[in-house]
Amino acid sequence: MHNRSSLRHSPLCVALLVVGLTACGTDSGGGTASQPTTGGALTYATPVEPDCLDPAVSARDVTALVDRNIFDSLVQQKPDGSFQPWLAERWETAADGRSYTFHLRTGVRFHDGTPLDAGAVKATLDHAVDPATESRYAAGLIAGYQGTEVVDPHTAVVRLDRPNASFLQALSAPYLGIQSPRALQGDPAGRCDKPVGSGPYRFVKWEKKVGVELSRNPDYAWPPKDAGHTGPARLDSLKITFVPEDTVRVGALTSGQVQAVASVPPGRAKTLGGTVQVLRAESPGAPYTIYFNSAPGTVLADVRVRQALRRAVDLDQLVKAVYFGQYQRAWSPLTPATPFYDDATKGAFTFDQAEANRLLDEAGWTTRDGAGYRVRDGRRLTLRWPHTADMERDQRGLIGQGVQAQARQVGIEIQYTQVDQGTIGELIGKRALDLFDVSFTRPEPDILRYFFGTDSTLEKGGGNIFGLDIPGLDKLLTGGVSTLDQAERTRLYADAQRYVVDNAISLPVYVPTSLVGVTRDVHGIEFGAGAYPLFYDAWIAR
Amino acid sequence: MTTLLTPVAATLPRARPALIAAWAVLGLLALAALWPDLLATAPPDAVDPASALAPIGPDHPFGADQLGRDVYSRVVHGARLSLLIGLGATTIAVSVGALLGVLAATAGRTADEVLMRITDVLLAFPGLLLALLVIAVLGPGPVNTTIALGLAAVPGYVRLSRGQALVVRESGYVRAAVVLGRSRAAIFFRHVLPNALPPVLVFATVDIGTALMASTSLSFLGLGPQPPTPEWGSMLAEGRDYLDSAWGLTVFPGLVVTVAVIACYVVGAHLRARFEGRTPGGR
Amino acid sequence: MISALRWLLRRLALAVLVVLGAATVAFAALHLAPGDPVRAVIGTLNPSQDLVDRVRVDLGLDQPLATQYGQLLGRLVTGDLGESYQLHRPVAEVIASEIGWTAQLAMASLVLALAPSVLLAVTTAGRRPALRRLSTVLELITASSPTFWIGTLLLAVFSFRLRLFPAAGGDGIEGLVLPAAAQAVGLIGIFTQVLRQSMERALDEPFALSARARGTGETALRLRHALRHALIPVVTLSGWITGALFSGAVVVETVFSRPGLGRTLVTAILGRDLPVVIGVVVVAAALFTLINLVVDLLYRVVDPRLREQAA
Amino acid sequence: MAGELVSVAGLHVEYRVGRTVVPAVRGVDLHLRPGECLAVVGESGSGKTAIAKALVGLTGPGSRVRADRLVVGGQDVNGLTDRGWRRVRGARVGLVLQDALTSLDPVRPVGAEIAEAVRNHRVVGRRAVAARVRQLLADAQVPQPELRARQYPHQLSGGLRQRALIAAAMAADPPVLVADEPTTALDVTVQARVLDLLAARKAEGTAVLLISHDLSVVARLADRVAVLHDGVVVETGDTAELLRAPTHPYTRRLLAATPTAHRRGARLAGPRTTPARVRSPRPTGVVAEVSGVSKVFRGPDRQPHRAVSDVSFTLSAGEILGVVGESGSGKSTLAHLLLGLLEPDSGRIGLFGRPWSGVPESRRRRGQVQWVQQDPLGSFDPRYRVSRLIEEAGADRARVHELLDQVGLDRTLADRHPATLSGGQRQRVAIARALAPSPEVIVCDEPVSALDVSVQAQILDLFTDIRADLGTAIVLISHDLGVVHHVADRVLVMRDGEVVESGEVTEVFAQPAHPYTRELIGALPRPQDAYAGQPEGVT
Repeated sequence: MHNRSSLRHSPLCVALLVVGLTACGTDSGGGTASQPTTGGALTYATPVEPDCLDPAVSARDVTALVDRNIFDSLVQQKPDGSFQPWLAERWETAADGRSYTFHLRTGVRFHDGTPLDAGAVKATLDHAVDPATESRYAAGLIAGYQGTEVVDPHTAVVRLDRPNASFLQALSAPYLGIQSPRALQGDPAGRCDKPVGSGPYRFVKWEKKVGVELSRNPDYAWPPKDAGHTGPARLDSLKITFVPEDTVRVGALTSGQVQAVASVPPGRAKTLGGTVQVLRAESPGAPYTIYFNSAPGTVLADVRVRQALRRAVDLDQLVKAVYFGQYQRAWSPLTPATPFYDDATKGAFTFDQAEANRLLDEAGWTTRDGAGYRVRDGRRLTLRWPHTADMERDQRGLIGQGVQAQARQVGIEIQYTQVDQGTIGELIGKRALDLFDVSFTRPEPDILRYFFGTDSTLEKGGGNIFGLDIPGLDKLLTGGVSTLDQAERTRLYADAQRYVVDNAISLPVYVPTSLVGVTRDVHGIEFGAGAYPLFYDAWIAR
Repeated sequence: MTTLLTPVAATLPRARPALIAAWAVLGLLALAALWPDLLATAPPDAVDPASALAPIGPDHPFGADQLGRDVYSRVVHGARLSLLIGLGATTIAVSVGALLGVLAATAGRTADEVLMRITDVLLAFPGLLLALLVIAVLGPGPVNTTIALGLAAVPGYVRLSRGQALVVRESGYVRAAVVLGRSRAAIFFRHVLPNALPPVLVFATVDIGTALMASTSLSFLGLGPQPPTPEWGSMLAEGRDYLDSAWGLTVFPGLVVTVAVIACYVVGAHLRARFEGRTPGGR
Repeated sequence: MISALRWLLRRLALAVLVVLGAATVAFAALHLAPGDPVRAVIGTLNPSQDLVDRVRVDLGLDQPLATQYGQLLGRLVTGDLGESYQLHRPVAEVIASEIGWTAQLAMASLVLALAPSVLLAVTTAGRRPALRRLSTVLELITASSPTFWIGTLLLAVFSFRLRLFPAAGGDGIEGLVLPAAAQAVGLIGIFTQVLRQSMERALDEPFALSARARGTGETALRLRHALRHALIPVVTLSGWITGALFSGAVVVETVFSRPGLGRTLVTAILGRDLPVVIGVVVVAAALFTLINLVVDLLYRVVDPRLREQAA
Repeated sequence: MAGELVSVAGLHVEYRVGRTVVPAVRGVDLHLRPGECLAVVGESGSGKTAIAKALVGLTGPGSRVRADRLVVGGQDVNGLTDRGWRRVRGARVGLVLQDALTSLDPVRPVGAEIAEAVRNHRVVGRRAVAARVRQLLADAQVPQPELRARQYPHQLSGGLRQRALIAAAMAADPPVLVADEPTTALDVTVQARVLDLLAARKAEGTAVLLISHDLSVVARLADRVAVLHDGVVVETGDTAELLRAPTHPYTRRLLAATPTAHRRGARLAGPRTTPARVRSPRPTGVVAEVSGVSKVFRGPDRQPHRAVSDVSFTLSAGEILGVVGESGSGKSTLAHLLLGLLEPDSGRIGLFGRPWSGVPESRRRRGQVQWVQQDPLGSFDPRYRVSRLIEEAGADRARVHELLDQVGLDRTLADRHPATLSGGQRQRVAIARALAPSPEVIVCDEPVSALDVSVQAQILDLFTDIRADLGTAIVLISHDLGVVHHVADRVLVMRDGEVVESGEVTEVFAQPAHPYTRELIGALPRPQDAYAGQPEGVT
């Protein structure tokens, strides 16, 4: 969680999930897609800039977006959550789930000419967990990594200290894209600025605050199996520019300065039209959720207060108003695009302020003070909700204000205060907060354990920031990550989702959705598993 | 924006109608600041998702924002903060600045030298940079914005009031008072202070407009008061994304800022002109 | 000559003082501020304690404050501004790559503001009340409109609606026009007022009467005599102007998503990127002192009366 | 009319002030032939400057000029457009203003100003401009014309500036020169040289219209005089004739008010109007003793500069001591030393035998030495009314009224703000305040130099009355030898910080011993010569 912006996701390149929701994928050309052409340059404007282009270091979503073009992974995740070969032609999982043997494809070369071999896999993974790398995300993805054994140039065995059902998903993310071992040996200082992988585009330059420039890798011949074509990418070059202001970014698209933009404000998605169309992809992982601090001794330890809060807020209307119907309202602690998502959670409770009031009265918050807030034993019903501006996206501030205003109507005071990142870290450390909001993109249900696992407290590198200990839930989640049996996992994760909803452990708000605006002459853009666009197949009609 | 002591010249419109209009605007703003409910039609934070981005109409004279809050009522309620910040920042700047400036002018060479060198150092910063630094220390928020803008403007007032105090100290009437045998304290309190401060205060009236503008800029950058507190700068920042669908969200808060600043300038310039016309050598 | 040298030395000493003071102020400010920069650097909410400790040592933040301050000064002397926590690049390099953008914007804004101001002042000073009144009202409106609001309107009209200029990107002259205009608009109001006021004052002086009595024409009088006097207060205002340009840059760079020192600073302050903040503050202070020095020299060129005044 | 360079009939000039129209000049006729000098004399507000400006078509915005006939430089300029006027200005008529520091553009070299006039009328070819400028400066008796042309106004002395200004006015050889108070701000010796220069122009055939408030200047240069009062010429005639036998009462009053040698000590403004309030006992003996006082300042160049050097004198009760000297002679520094505003670097000042200088401020018996400054308004706290100003000096309400009576001011003025009073009234308030602590000595620093002749006369009379009634010693500092000669008993002549000569006024003026004193007195224009036979009746 971290994540500042939705930080992380993992990628996979699957066009998936999304299809079917609206136009998307390859034939973005709206039916006029003719024969793909080669050449041309495409500029993609995105609001956030990477902090480092070494995928093992950075935790940002935008790093995945950029690095996916530069780095290939061992395996690729398909829309259904299963995996298919990429740089690894095939692999075997040990019976105890603690080691994986990868057989590498031949003929793959990194951009610096180094051939791909088992040593590169070892170098990449060792680099990720090396403390000197100061990895902010990749190392956590493969927690339990013990080492890689180079059996022969094309065979690598990766060992884990415990079974990990999400291991392949981790490997499929750009954060663990295979790096050139020669580049990894070079000067560590410049690594953020010189990513060297084997992907369809080569890194050219990164002008800070302006953009990253990539050019086609003419030797490329090893896309994942179900890619739209084989051989080198169709675009001569790809530029990713950084334009934080929504207005400006969209203006740049409509005025034709750029061919594609990330994060079209939902309010503008419908009104754009004309020469522009909007592609959508719902993010997998945890939706944007308000997590409740229900640890013993807190106000929210009382389930009635949690339920009351849920019922006090008209999320249907709120999400619709803020996102113009472009984003779905979320019900489950997992988004629909996540493997093992359980649709049965939908509609589990309704907006009902009368019921909320009843629940609060029942919980003993019966009197009101001068400002109209409920009071019990001389204490006001106050919930502390600190948040930071630099993690804010998607107009979440508006959601916060809406929740705050509606909670007030049933007598709950929410202190929705903006603080800086250091302060929020301290508050979390002291557990001096009642609500916390975040979303997390990763096409993997184990994300639930990250948020709710008894073992996933902040101190242990997890996202259970309140240090909740919910044995019933914990058992389901531990079970889910320890078995490779798909049916078993389906059952366990369905139970887990229902458990969270039934016990009002959190308030899922909306499903983050990638709205990518493209001009009508751009075709072939698909979405990776992290709901970011892929440019390997992209082309521009002339 | 922040660099205090606006060089707005005295050539501002001094026609009666302009002045009356400016006072009327300030009066209206004061009313909005003191008793917003007299003017507003709805509470500023009354969320109504169903009427999000409602167009301008009888229910919503300026339209409704993303959460269905009434923009007009929010603009009305925004007056209190904006005016308080403008007034507060200027008050801080003037009181601290004048105190130090007059002190520098009268407390002897060493104190003067030290104070003025520090002032030189601080004047070498753009005002906004100082304000940003202060906000970096104190954190965002209306009180901190006020302090930040006030402190950022202090060096200018130190210099201004020191200059004024020096002029007065060298004036014929202070020398006349020396010849008459008045004590140092009497001269300081009866002549130097009362004559050095008014020009500084008059300058400050114009600066209220500048401080107001600067505070909305900081809010625009996200360093001002927290939502859902209505504030013109942050309303404009939030509304920017809807410029094509709901232009009222941007246009009205911006317009109010401009009108408020104009009113401050016109009234301030008028006070200044009146003041200068009354002192010898002012004309 | 000697006195001029003494003056220069004094000013240079002051410049050093300013830079040191700036560094001290920024250092103190940021260490006083709440929040832990280490966490801001790491950026994630749940870094392992191990990582936090490592990064803290790496950044030297485990040292006592006095040591850190000493190291800062030591590095400053050698021109080393340290390395950015968040960008992982030397601060000097960051500033070097950003300062050009801001300078470009500042210059363009200045030119865009001065040219029409001079024209307006020269043509309207002391003339035709109607035109002058109209100009006064326009100046007042522009001077009273915050830059972010002007910028937003310019974007809406010229970029989105009319598509005359690009909305983003700093490539070439076209990308510069709107941001520079957004800054210039506010300045025009103030420049014109100041210019016209001093011009009218100059035209009222006996020397203007003398010049007219010599048969000098109105235009020649305005250009040859009055304009030069009018420029003096503009030069005096240079400190204010540079400040306004820098402050404006912070806003304009945000509104137009332009790279530059202003935006870098705001980002760094929000992200508690101490080295970048201190670096920008130090460089800005040094630059300002330098500009003021140049302006003082310029002042002496424009106004010969000052030339004899030593110190 | 033929041969007249200036021929004006029925000239009216009006200014619009707000909604009302104020006439400045009402039906004036003027005639001027080549080589002739006509002086227009009047006090402030009489309309003299409006006439000067009307003759160059520069009365300014909001003004209206009407004339039955308006011929300047031999050309009919009545109703000329600005474009037409431009060909006249400089070429047919030149204008010299007072105070050349502000009349020359401070940011341009002097030569550029003159060259501008040369170019405006294409007097010579482009290449010859520099030489012409040099020549003009040389003609105006500016030494080192080459160097001076490159210098800026502030680098020149007042006299040189005024000459450069004349050179600029004469650049295109206009047949008519209008000089508006050309010598007003200048020291007497410099004044004399500028007048000589104008006289030389006149001798070469230039017609000079001289605007002045100073009859002594007029007497020296003008052939004919027109006396202006309230925008109307009340009397005109041959200079000597008019000064000797003025016919109009206003002219008579004006002449009577001018201090002259042969009427030394006589009342200038007519019989006394204020009641005498005699103090008794009258102080006697030596009041103040100044011995060997020096004061050194450091200039901006850090060079020490002796402002007052080894000055000694005594001051007796009931005595008026005049201190004369040109600007920079140390007069004002001496005043500040006497007032205790400055401490002498060496020497001492004693008051009634007790030390006055070198005494801690708290032990000084303030009030014994009082002060009247040149600019009374600047010496008043702008927030105070008259009564409070005088009360600050230690007077109660009754005393305030008494003092106002004594200086000849109506008691009702006590509640007025000084800014609303006339210049003469303000100076009376300043004197009343100085009298409030019953001082032994009043130091008056240029007390009348900003006042019109008739007002000056009243103030000088007031000094005489005070001395007579109260026996207060007065130190009168002035650059105007006529004033000092008229009222002072003894005089100190200062130059470069030193007293070069001192003694009884009559003796010093009759037989100056020091060459500098001789020069000063020699430079004095002597209107008294012209009207020595003036009837005493007015007195």
